[in-house]
Amino acid sequence: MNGWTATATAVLALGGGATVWGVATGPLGRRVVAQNLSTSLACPVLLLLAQGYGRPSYVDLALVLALLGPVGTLVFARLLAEDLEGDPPGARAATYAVAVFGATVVIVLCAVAGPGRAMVKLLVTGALLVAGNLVASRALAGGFSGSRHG
Amino acid sequence: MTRRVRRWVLAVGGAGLAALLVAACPALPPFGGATHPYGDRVVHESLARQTANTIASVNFDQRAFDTLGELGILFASVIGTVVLLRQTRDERRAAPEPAAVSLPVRRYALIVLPVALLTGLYVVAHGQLSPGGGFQGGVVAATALHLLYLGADYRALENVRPIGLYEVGDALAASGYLVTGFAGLLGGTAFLANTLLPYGTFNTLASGGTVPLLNAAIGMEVACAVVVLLARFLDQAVEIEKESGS
Amino acid sequence: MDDPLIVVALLLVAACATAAVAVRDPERQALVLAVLGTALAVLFTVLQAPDVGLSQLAVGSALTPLLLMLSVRKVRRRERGKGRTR
Amino acid sequence: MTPCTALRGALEVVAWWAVLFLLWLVLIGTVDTLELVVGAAAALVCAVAARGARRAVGGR
Repeated sequence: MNGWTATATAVLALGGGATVWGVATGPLGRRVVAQNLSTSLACPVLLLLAQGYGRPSYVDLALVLALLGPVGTLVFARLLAEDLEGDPPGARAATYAVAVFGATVVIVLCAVAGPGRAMVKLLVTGALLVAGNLVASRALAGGFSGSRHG
Repeated sequence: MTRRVRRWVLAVGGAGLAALLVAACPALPPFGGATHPYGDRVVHESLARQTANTIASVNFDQRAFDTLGELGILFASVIGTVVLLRQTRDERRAAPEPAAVSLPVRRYALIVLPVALLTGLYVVAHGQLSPGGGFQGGVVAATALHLLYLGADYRALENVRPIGLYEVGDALAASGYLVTGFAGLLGGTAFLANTLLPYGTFNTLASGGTVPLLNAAIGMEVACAVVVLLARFLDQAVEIEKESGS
Repeated sequence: MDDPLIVVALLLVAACATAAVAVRDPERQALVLAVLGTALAVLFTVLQAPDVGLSQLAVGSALTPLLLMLSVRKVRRRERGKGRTR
Repeated sequence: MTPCTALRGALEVVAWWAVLFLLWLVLIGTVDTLELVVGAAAALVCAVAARGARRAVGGR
């Protein structure tokens, strides 16, 4: 139970609990943002676990989640476009906070990993994670304006 | 059978099941204990055949016949979907309108599509070395293709994805898996036996005898099957409409 | 042993699964199922089963929501069409 | 397909191929000839897919 897994536990308890509560209750706009935040939080947790368990092969899971998490949110943004026009999702602060948190976790892990292929892999995962999070929240806020049948 | 009676029957059945489960739990080995009889044998067998990822060794070497069953299940379910979601006589196919997608989303989709496709192929190729395998990589690669539908619209996706090719690819990959199995028979050992190819050196791409081949066959089969599956769902949701224009 | 981590992951999956059952509207349920998929993937990773976790991630994060939402859209369009022609 | 657009198309595929091959090198653990061959082939497939996708989206 080293420091990494302890941090992962804390993030999972707080962040995970908040996102599950956010996605299960409240208006549709907030639920969709909670879904986006859940993947953007789970990716750093997986990175922390990969470091905590000392298994670099777990970074592949975080990489796939960084790639497919935002795709899932894009699916909801596109197919719920008509319903989301009623109440555009806000929660900008939460999205940026999670994006900053993800970036710091990646930077810390890069510092620990030291220069090399592992560090570049972490940077790629971090870049995909933050870009995906922001683009997905941008899509939620009205990226698919004209898609009646699209 | 009023609702109240039905609820009582459910409660009684549930209580019985709960009692049996609780009775069975103490007999289980302790959670996270050190004795793993199956695990030790499987790891020993997988290391004997130079396969680094034990799960891939179980999937494609020791229990390759079960994976043949899973492959058949996926193949049959996709055929079922294709038959059920076909365009019937009283339906017509309307061309999908181009959707207005904001620039950052479209640019993101066009950049992430090849990266996700490459990651999918990486997960398939390194199935027997790191966590992953044909199934996971195939789904990632297939989902990557559909970023085009999310980043632009269905017309763009249809131009890029000739559905006939994927149906043929699905069938080819499934038969590829079978042919690799029969090669074992022809080689004088059992069906799907991993005795033909050399096991190679540990933790390299060519290690594990026929495991990488079966992995690649499953990867291609799953990717093509998921593309065909999603194509039918997208056709129904976006294109096919009742004559009355619903 | 990292028991707290396993307990938190299990509780998260239990809460999310209950929410998935409690939510009745199919669109909202698809959202909760997506979050449940992610929670399950984390649980499998915590229990040292990365292959299963990767399968859950690959299927549960983008494929299942897409299938569910396309089905919901098809059913909604059929209802809207029937309403208009009547 | 005037020669100019064909050349631009080919350049784009080569550019995508180089980027994706580098990404493949980052992803893999041990580097040996077979990994490089498989990586080159996979990167080429993805580069062609990337160009096809960009052309399919077109000027919209």
